[in-house]
This record gives sequence, structure tokens and C-alpha cells, in this order.
Amino acid sequence: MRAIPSANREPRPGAASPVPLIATRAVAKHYGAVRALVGVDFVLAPGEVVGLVGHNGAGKSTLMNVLAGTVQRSSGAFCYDGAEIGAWGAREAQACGLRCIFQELSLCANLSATENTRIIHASLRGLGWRRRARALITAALDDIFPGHGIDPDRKVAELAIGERQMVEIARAFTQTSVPVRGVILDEPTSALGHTPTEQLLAHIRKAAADGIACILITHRLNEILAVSDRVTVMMDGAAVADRPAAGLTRSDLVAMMGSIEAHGGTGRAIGPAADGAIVVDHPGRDGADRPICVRRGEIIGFAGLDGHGQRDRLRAIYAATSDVPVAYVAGDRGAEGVFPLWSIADNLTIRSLKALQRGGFVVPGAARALAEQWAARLKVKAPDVDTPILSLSGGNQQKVLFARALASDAQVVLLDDPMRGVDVGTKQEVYALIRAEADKGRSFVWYTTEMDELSNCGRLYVFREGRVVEEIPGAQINHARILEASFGGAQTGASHG
Amino acid sequence: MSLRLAPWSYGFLVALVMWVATICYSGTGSAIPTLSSALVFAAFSVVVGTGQMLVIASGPGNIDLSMPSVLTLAAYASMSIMGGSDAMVLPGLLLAVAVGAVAGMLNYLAITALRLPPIIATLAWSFVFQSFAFNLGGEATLKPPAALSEFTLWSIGGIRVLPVAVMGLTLLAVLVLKRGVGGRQLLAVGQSERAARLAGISVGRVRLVAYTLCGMSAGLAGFLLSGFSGGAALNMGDTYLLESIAVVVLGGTSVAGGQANAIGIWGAALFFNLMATMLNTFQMQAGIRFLLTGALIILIVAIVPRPKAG
Amino acid sequence: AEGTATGDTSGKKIAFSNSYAGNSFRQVMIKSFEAAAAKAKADGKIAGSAVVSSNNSVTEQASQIQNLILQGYDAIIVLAGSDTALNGSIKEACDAGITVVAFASGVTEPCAYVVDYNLDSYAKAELDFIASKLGDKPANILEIRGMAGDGFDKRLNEGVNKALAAHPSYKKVGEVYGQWTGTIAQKEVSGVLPSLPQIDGVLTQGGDGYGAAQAFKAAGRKLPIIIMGNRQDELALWKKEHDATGYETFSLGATPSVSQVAFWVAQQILAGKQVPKFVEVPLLQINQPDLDAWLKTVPEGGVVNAEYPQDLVATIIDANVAKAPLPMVPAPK
Amino acid sequence: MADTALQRRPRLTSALGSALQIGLPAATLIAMLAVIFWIRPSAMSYFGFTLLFKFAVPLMFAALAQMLVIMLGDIDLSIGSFVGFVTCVAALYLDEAPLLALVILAASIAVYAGVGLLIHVRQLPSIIVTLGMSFIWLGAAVTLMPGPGGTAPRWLVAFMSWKPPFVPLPVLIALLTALIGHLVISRSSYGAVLRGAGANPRAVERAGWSVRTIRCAVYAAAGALACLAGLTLTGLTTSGDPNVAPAYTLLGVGAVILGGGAFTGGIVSPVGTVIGALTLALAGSLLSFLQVPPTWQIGAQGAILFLVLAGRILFSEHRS
Ligand SMILES: Nc1ncnc2c1ncn2[C@@H]1O[C@H](COP(=O)(O)OP(=O)(O)OP(=O)(O)O)[C@@H](O)[C@H]1O
Ligand SMILES: Nc1ncnc2c1ncn2[C@@H]1O[C@H](COP(=O)(O)OP(=O)(O)OP(=O)(O)O)[C@@H](O)[C@H]1O
Ligand SMILES: O[C@@H]1[C@@H](O)[C@H](O)OC[C@H]1O
Ligand SMILES: [Mg+2]
Ligand SMILES: [Mg+2]
Repeated sequence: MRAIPSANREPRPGAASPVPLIATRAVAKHYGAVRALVGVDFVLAPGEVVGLVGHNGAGKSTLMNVLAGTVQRSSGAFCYDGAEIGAWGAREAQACGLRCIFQELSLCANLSATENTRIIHASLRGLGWRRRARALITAALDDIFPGHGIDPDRKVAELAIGERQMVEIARAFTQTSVPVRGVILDEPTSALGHTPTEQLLAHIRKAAADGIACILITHRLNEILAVSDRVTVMMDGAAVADRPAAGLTRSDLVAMMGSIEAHGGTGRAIGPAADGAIVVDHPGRDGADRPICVRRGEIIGFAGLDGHGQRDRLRAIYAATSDVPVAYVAGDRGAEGVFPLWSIADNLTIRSLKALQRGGFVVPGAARALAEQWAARLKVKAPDVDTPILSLSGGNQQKVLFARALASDAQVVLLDDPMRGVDVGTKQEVYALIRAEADKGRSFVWYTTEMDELSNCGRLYVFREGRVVEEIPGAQINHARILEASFGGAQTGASHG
Repeated sequence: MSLRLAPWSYGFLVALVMWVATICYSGTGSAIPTLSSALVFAAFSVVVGTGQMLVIASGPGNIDLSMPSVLTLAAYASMSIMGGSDAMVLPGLLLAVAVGAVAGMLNYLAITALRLPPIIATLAWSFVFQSFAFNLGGEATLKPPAALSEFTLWSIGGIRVLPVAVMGLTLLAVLVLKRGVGGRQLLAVGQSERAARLAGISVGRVRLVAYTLCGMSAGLAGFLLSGFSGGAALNMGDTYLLESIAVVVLGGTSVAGGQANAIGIWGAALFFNLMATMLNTFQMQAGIRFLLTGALIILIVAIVPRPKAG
Repeated sequence: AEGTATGDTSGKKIAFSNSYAGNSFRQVMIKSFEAAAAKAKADGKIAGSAVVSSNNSVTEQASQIQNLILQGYDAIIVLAGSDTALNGSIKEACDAGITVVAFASGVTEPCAYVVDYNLDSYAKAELDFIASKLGDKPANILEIRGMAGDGFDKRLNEGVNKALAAHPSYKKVGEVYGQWTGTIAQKEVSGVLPSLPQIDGVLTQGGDGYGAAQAFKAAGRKLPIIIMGNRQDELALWKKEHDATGYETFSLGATPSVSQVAFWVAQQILAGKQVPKFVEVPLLQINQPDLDAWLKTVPEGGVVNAEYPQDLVATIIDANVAKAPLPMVPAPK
Repeated sequence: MADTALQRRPRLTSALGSALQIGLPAATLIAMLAVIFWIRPSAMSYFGFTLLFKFAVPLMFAALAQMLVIMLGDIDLSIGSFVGFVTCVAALYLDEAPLLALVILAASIAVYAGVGLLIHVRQLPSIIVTLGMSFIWLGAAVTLMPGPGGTAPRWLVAFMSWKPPFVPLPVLIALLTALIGHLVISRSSYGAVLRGAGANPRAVERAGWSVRTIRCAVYAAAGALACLAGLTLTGLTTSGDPNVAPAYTLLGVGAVILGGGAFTGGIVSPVGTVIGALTLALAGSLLSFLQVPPTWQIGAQGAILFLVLAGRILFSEHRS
């Protein structure tokens, strides 16, 4: 279904074409005193895949928003397809075939995938529009995510978060009257499971071969290395490095980003935990399910394919645990994590009010001290703790949510895929922090969609079809074993190369 | 940008303008009496508004349309039990507040148990509460004990006690919202129910408390108002339906929830009273009064700078 | 035919469509109707009755009248929430052969019988009383009106303006809307009072005199002549002031039992009596000498009321036909 | 892949859900009619339907106007007094100076659009802006017409008392408006954009639409529907009255909610709203059939409201 633009098809990976699709010069964006972009030069050739990396708050999303016309640059020049662009809004971007998958989901949850497809296509109207829209989105989904199983007529609100992400990605590649020239993907994989991620990466390469330029932002550096022709690194609002991807290694990337990946940090927290007191003992929902038991100081991982009941089980444990204090770190920070009207300090201390109060009233000095202490420990990038949380980058918001749990009296911390959008350097620090806290006697139950993270765990529960199907002790944790359990033994996915 | 007024101060500012306009029209001699009368009537609006504010702050869509009928019902109940006897004033107060509390709980119960939007649930309850008042002797105005009337009119050294007492209530609300654990929890719930739940806050309990306190404030207002105005009458609460909402919103509380401003209610309540006074003083025609009232309300919300979310 | 018509109405049903029940005046009005209807039923004069109140919503009242038509009532008495907005429904009822008696409202649909006070004379009596006390000296008048947009208020206000023309030395210096409610009258009057000169007389519509007096007292002003209405608290305050300072005023008001007049008018029409399209009802007037006697008949906080039995209503109808003076509501012994 | 396929709930549930959404208010309506017909069998006739539902016609339009505003995540507290204003304009001028009447109505629709614009540009809470507007419309109406009066044009009265063959007029109008509303809001391609704009304006904006234009247009459409409410009401009452319809504001909200709408924006059903309006109109009259004692009548209204809406518990579970 995906038509290919006849012109500009010049699949020359890595090389800048004579007429770049996008070229910016000294683009800057200020929010009051905050300088989100300080002067970015950025080029994207037709059919090229550029990987964009950088620490949280580096300005990646801001740059993408400028390109997509949803944020107006404060200064700087912007050329699209060789033409100097003055006013550039979402409408112009759409009309020129530039699509963007934003970091936060941008679908209308009350509409179906079909209707959401209509939203981005002005020409999908008149009699039979619904049939045409359904055909378009279905074809795109089938093309990118074969076997996706998504009903295009279901309300998006009823889809799982991964399914929504798939719909939004597929929608960006649908095409009607205007040929798709470029697609920006701002952390598209953070909500995707393993298989859809692989499928997407494959599709990006295919699209590039068809002449569609892509920008991919992700903190999973392997993904960048897997698909990019070129890698651009951003730091503190500027593009600081730009290299062909060929020959780059993961550690090269990390070095370019200015943080050194902590090695040897994969030591597992098995030791002292095993004989600690039981803090969570949660029965399975039926005979086929298994009980979950967590001891003091343990780090427990929830593995399995995305959306197989891990999150529901976390919620159930959260609801059922009342004898020890428990905290929950949500991955869906927009809907379940942040209090949007509040500052960092207010957001950070809300879980600890009981400890900070005297006679029903919060002691201001104590609250502030706690907030400052933990914001510093997690290196939250902000002028001070009175900064409104929404003006932080996605990853920094996530750090505040982490700090909220760690600063509290919780003995058990439930982690619901909490590293979504957190940059590599910070991740390593947080891993270390979790292990340190576990050593002090806190327990963690950690659901993650990132296989690598499971290596931090002392023990895993693997989920399939809503139930725990296997428990893997620390010594036996490895990729193959997890996949085997996730797929139910025999049919270990050949598709997972 | 440096000279930026707090959103809640606009009500006071406009109220001040109305006050000055009234004085200009009718002479400086009217300045103090006009203000003093506005303060007293504003005090009733503030009691009701403070309750409404708690509910509105508890999350988008939360609102209590039953306040006028709760106010009336509580007034009827307490006037009945006091039977005009000074000795019964305290039980009367307790009963009025208790009736309000029960009404608030019933409101919240209908909202959660029947999953109704608050605007509908509280409207339906308001009909029921009104019926109860009809049956508590609606053919007559129930008279208050003398001690209660005297209290509501009491002044020390020319200063009316009632508004000052209500200012104390406002300060308490400010403190609780800013520093109180309950206040923080309320504002958290108001911003994001799901995030609040996952931050260990008992969402149901917080909202229940908000509705209960709202009912209690209606009960208190009914008690005081019947002392002040010579008894409980069936339609005594009518004016507080829209006013309770308007003073909250004009006072700088966000209808989207999660943010509340107790001091601003005073500004807005003074604005409402002084506006009525001004329009009455200018002897405007009824139609023009309505037009100006509407235009001023819109003007105030439109000029107040509001915090951008997102 | 003079006197009470005696045609057989024992099989007839009469309904009362009321626009609003939310104040004590209306509550007493409903009770008065129910009492008369219950007695009539016991006496075999009607077969049944019903009361339906809408919640101050004209559209709801209109559709309730439609339903009363459907239920087969023979007569409907209507206290209309609007002088004109019920016309469509009333016409429909008339067309279905139903007797419609609109009361205490200026319904304009010609097929309906109207039972109402003469609001011009209401206003005239108020000003005449003030003139009897103050003479022709210049005086400042404050008018407390009912509700903006309401028909009763509009007609009474027109009467006030006519009556004021007859007293050129009087100046209306203020006007507020008290909505026939003590609390609201008190609030509105308190608001304007500081900016008003000395007030000599206050015109009211009933239910608002007590609130006005409270406002004057709170402002530390001398009580002007406040025409009192039909509420007990108004009379009680008057008496208290009279006992203390010799304060004199008088009370004028609508009686809630006007619903009984409408009821009997409807019954009489069904019984075959010739009734004019407009039946004027006397206002209830209380003068200083009768004050104590009236006060004794009213429960504390209640509304002054009078009984209108069948024969008295027939007399009122006859007086209307004969253009004779209406029988006054007699003071209690 | 298996990992997502398994999450899929059968499509049937979804379809059943939306059928239930319409079915519930419809069932409530039928139940109430059954009570009335049981008390008064003669009401089950062409004449009976006409009498029972006549006054539901303007309420229906007012509710649909409210629905459009709720669709955007807003609320309109001014509809009731706007309808009153329209009846005054219609009763004063429509007969004698029809052009003037049309100009005033067109201008007031433009004011509605302006309110939408103001709310959008200044990001104001609709609840308070429209509260202010309610005073403005009332003031305008009282200025035009200090008390009830005027006369409706004959053709309007004639239309509202027209007796079409077989189907009573109110039923006919209800069917037509429900159908048109369904086609425009629930089926058309622009309907999808409008509902999307209510639920996630940012997403729609990012797709290149101007949510500002959408808001203006939808408010204007709401104004136009409210004009229809005022005109049909004038035809029924044969006159104008500033205070005729304050109840339409909240009744309209009730109808939208009863019909499956939600305040979150983007979730509305025109068919449900029409049924909701019919139901609430009937709820008011049910009382007169039930012979509830006067002091409990208003309480009974509340109880009926609870009963009518309580059905929502049955299916709202799976939505949360
Ligand atoms: N609306 C805003 N108001 C104020 N500051 C903002 C706003 N949006 C972004 N910023 C600031 O701009 C900087 C860049 O943010 P941006 O979201 O582009 O980072 P990012 O590279 O996408 O980070 P992440 O990887 O965490 O998503 C941050 O410091 C952020 O705090
Ligand atoms: N995850 C959820 N999503 C949506 N609604 C929920 C969720 N959890 C609970 N609810 C509903 O929200 C309402 C109030 O919340 P809840 O039951 O959590 O109160 P609570 O916080 O447990 O109060 P308490 O601890 O005092 O019982 C209830 O009707 C409940 O069924
Ligand atoms: O006092 C009366 C008021 O209560 C009623 O509603 O209308 C007429 C007035 O005289
Ligand atoms: Mg970002
Ligand atoms: Mg990120």
C-alpha cells in the first residue's frame, strides 16, 4: 500500500545529498531564561536515517518539535527541501510530507485507529472515507508490524500502550495525496515490546531504501547503531558531534555523549537477600498462576513479553500490600506519575508527607531539604527544586518520580518500567542506586521491557498470558532462558535473532 | 512582566474600583457603611465558597450544586431543634453542621456508587434535600434564638465580629492547603487521580472529606444566615448556587482541579457584593444590571493571567 | 344568576398547576388549595383534585399542563410562571373543553378566566397610606421590587409609577429587587442604603418588609414607613416597634388562599354559574387597630391568610359582575 | 505476534458497549412511557404522544447544543438564558421585522463563536465565561422585553401544531435530528476531527488542524441549535419570555450525560442525547401522573433522576 515517492529517491546512506530534505542553521529556542536549544546545525538528506542521541534534557525533543512545526524557533534558519522557510507550523509540515511521532503519544484516545488516521489526512473525507482510512491503517500496520492483531475500529483508549504506539507509528507512514518525505520518531520504542521494536527497526531501513528520511531518537543505543546511517549527538541544547554510524561502537557513542558507561555494574543482588524477612507474599490469581514472594533487600524482576500481565500484577501487589510501606514508580509519567501544576519539590515529597509533618502540617524546611537532597542524588537537571516539573525534559521528570519513591519510607518499591526515556548515564547511576538501596534492606519489584535491565535482578518471574509461568533464580538469568520461558518453551522465537 | 499581580488579587482590585465608584456617586460618608455591609454579606459567600472550593479543587468536574438546598435544610433542622431557645444554640450549630456533613457524604456516595458526574448527582440530591426542607415546616420562616441573632450582628468597637471570624476560617483554609497534609493530598488528587493513587493517597477518602467539608460549610452558612436574617426560609439559599461557584473561580481557583485559592474568594465575594451595590446605587435598569454583571465576570476571568499547564 | 350555583359537579376533577413551591407563601397556597379541595370532595362537590408544582421552570409547567389535559381533568387552575409562555398549553386545554382559571398571574390567553388582584390599587393604597402620614411634604421613597422579568412585579411596578405621578412631591430615590424574600431584601437594601439619603417610605411587594427593616436597623437608621406585607415576621416587627416607639404603618398583601378563590371559581363555572373573564380578588389589608387580632391568627414565621369558602367566592364573583365594591377580607375578632 | 494478539478483546464487547450506551436510556424512556400508559391508557395515541413530547422538542435542540460544547470538553451555562433571549427576539420581531430578527439571531450566533474564540485564545474555563454570558443574554432579553409578551409569528405556531400523517410531530423531529446528528457527529469524517479535538486538542493541532477554528465553528453551531430551541419554544408558547428556559441549561447537561456523553471531551452521542432529552422531558411530567404529594414532588424529581441515571453503573465499569 505504501506508495513510494518517485522523485528524490536517492538511497545513499551516510552521504549528504545535494539538496538536503532538512537543514537548520543556528536554530535556537528559549523558554524565558531556559535555553532549550542554543544554536543547532542539523542536516537530514532524503532517504537518510539519522540517529539522535543525548542526555535527558539535551534538547532532542525540542529540536524535533521545531522541525515538526509544533514549537516555534526563537531564531535561526530552517530550510526544507532546499527552500528557506519562514513561518512553519504543523499544517505546513503535514503538507510537505513531514511526519512526527512525538515523545508523548499523540492519538485521540476516544477515536479508533481508523478515525485517528483520518485526523492526519485532510483528503480522507466524503463518502467511503472510513473504508479508505481503515484500509490505509490496516495496510500500514500489516506492513510494519506483521501479526499485530490490532482491530482498527477499536477505540484507542481500549488498546494497550504498546498497541497505541504501534498505531501511531503506522499512522505516520500512511500516505494519501502528499508523499511522505520524512518521519521523525521521538523515542518510539520506549513503549514497544521486543518484537515490535525489531519490526520497526527493519521498517525504518526499508522506508529509507524507499527514499523516506527518518530521524530516530532513542536511549537504547543498540537501536541507533542498528539502523542509523549517521549519528548526531546533542548536549545542552547544541549538536556536539555528528558521525557516520558505520564502525561506531556502543562505547564510542557513550563517549560522544560525554558519560562513561559504568562497566562491571552488572553484579547481581543475590547474596544477602535470600534469607531476609518476607515483605511481599502475593498469591497467584489461580492454580495456574504462581505466588510471588519478595524478601527484604531483594531485587525481583518481572520478565516476559510486553503486556502479558506484569503491570496488572504490580498493581495488584500495590493494592494488596498494607503491612509494609510500599511505593510505586509509574512508567506512564504523564498519566500516572507527575502532578503537573507542582514544582519538583512538591512532586518529590508528596509520598513522604507523613514523615515530614508535625501535627498535620508539613514542616517546610524538612520538606525542602529532602527534595534538594534527592534531586541532587538523582542529578535532576533543573535550576532549583522550585522549578515546575513540566518544564523538565521527559527523562528528568522520570528521575523526580524515582526520587519520590526512594525518598519515601517505602520498604518495597514497585517499578513499572521506570527507565522509559532515561538516558544511559543516568540509568547506570540509578541502577547503582537501586542496588545500594537494596543493600540497605529495601526490596524492589521491577518490571522492565529492557532485557538488559533484568541483569540487575536477583530473581525473575516470567509472565505469559497474564500469569507467572516460571521463576528464574539469579544464577540462571540469561537471555535465552527468559525468551524460552516467555514463549512457552518449545517455540522459542526464531524471529528473535 | 515584573509588575505581575497574583491572579487572586484581581477580585480585590475590581471590588476596590466598584467601591470607589459607589463613593464617588454617593459621597464619602457612605464609604465605611458600604464597605462594612459588603464585608458582612461577603462573609456568607465566603463560607459557602470555601466549601465549594475544596470540592472544585478535588478534580476536574467536581462541583456541588446542592449547596443552596443543604444550607436551607440545615437551617431548618437547626431552627427546629433550637425552637428559639438560647440554651439550644450549641446543639443547633452542631446539628446544622452535622446535617451538612451527612448531605456531603450522600453527595459523594451518589458520585462513586452510581458513577454519576458530580454536577448531576448533586443536582439530584439538591431536589431531595429541598423536599426535606419543605416537609420541615416550609409554610413558615423558622425563627432563630435571640442569642444567635445577636452573635451575627455583634460588633466590637465598630468592627463586625462575623466577617473577622470568617477571615479566621479563610486563614485556616490557606494554611491547610499550603502546609496541611490533607490539603496537599487534596491538591494532588485534583491534579491527577491516578498519580495520586499511586503516590499512596486514598483518593476516595480525600474526595469524601472534600464533599463532607463542603456540606458542613453549607450547614454553617445556613445556621449563621438564619441568625442574621431572621430565620430559616425556603429560598434563603437560592442566591448561593451560582455565587458559590463564581466566587471560587473568580478567586483564582482552577476549575480543572488541583489548585485552590482561599484568599481570592474574599476578593471575588466583595466584588459581587460591591458590584450589586454599585449597580443599585446607579439605579440602572434591571437589564443593564444583568448585562454589566455578566460583562464584569467575563472581564475579570479574561484579564487574570493564568498559569500555563503544559 | 346571583348567588352560589348548585349544578352537579360531584363527578368533576380539578387540578392545580403551580409554577413554584419554593417559598412559604406558595407552601401555604398549596395547603389552602388542598384543604378546600378535600372539604369539597368530602361534601360531594368534586370527585378529585391534584396539585403539580414545577420547579420555577415555565417549560416544565407547560408540559405538565399538557399532561393534565391528557389525564382528563375538567378544570385546571393555574398559577402561571409566565404571563404569556403558557398560552399555547392553556389554549390546548381550552380546546379540549377544559375550564382554565389562571390566578395571581396576568395570563393573556383569552380563553382562560383570570382571578387576580388589582395591582394598580395595590400600589395606590401603599402611596395613599404614606401620604396620610407624611402629607404633601417632599419625601424620599425606596421601592423594593420582586423579580426582574416577572409579570406580577412588572404590573405592580407599573401601578407604583402611576400612583407616584399622583404624588409629585415624592421622589423615588432607589429601587432594588428583593424577590419577595426577607434575606434577599435585607442584602439588597443594606447594599444601597449607605449611598441613599434619608428614606421616608418603603414600598414593598410582600415578604420583603422584614428584611428591609433589618437593613435599616443594621445601618443604624431610623425606620421609615415600611409598608408591610403578608408575613408574620413583618407584622411582629411592626407591633414591636409600635409598642416601643409608637411606630405606625400598615400591611397590604396577597393572600395565599387566592388559590381557594380560583378553585371555587372553577367549580362555579363547572356548576353553571356565569362568571366574567376577569374576577378581581380583594387584597388583604391590615390597619393598626386590627394588628393584634391578625397576629394571633398567624403561626410564628408564617403567612397571613384568610379562608375563602364557596359562598364568599360566589359573592366576590357577583360583586365583580355588578362592579360593586368587593367584600373586604374581614378582620378576625 | 502473540504478545499483542492476546490482549485483544473481542470486538463484540465494544459494539455491545456502544449499543448499551444507547440502549439504556432508550430502555429507561420506554419504562417511563409504560408507567404512563398503564396509568392512562388513552395516552397511547397520536394525540397522547403529541401532548407528552411537544415540549421535548426545544429541549432536544438545547441538549444537542450543549452536547456540542461538551464534546469539546467545555460546558455552556448560558444556553437556558440564551434560549429565553431568542424567544424574546422571535416574539418581538420575527413577525413584524423578520429581517431584523434574522440579523439579531445571526449576530448572536456570531457572539457564540466569539465566546468560543475567547475561551480558546485566553484558555479560560468555559464554566465561568458562559456563566457570565448567561447574565448577558438575560440582560439583553430583559432590556428588549421587560416582562413576558410579544407574539409568535403565525407560521411558527402553525408549524409547531402541525399534525403530520401517522407520526406525531415531536416524534418526527426527534427521529430526524437524531439521524442528522448521528451522521454529522458520529459518522462523518469531520465529526471524527471534532471529537478528536475535544479529547486531545494537542494531537489534532499537531496534525495540522486549527483547534481555534474548530472551537469557533462548534460554538457557532451550538448557538444555531440553541436558536432552533428558542424558535420552536416560541412556536409552542406563542410568546416570548426572558425567564422561560433557565432549566434548559442543566436539563441539557443531564440529557447529554444520560445519552452516554462524558465531560472528558470527545465522548458524546447525538442519538443518546436526543433520547436523553425525551426522557428528561418525560420525567418532569411523570410526576403529574404519579400523584406525588406536593411537598415530595421535587424530591421525587431527584429520585427519578437517580433512577434514570443509575443504569450507567451497569456498563461504566469497563470504561474506567
Ligand atoms: N515548555 C518548556 N518550558 C520550559 N523549558 C522547557 C520546555 N520544554 C523543554 N524545556 C527545557 O528544554 C530542555 C530540552 O528539553 P527536551 O525535552 O528537548 O529534552 P530531550 O533531549 O528530549 O530530553 P529527554 O531525553 O529527557 O526526552 C530541557 O532543559 C527542558 O527543561
Ligand atoms: N485503578 C483504578 N482506575 C479507576 N478507578 C478506580 C481504580 N481503583 C479504584 N477505582 C475506583 O475509584 C473509586 C475511589 O477510589 P478507591 O476505591 O481507591 O478509594 P481508596 O483510595 O481505596 O479509599 P480508601 O482507602 O479510604 O478505601 C472507587 O469507586 C474505586 O472503585
Ligand atoms: O408575597 C407574595 C409572594 O410571595 C408571591 O410569590 O407573589 C406575590 C407576593 O405578594
Ligand atoms: Mg525528549
Ligand atoms: Mg527521553
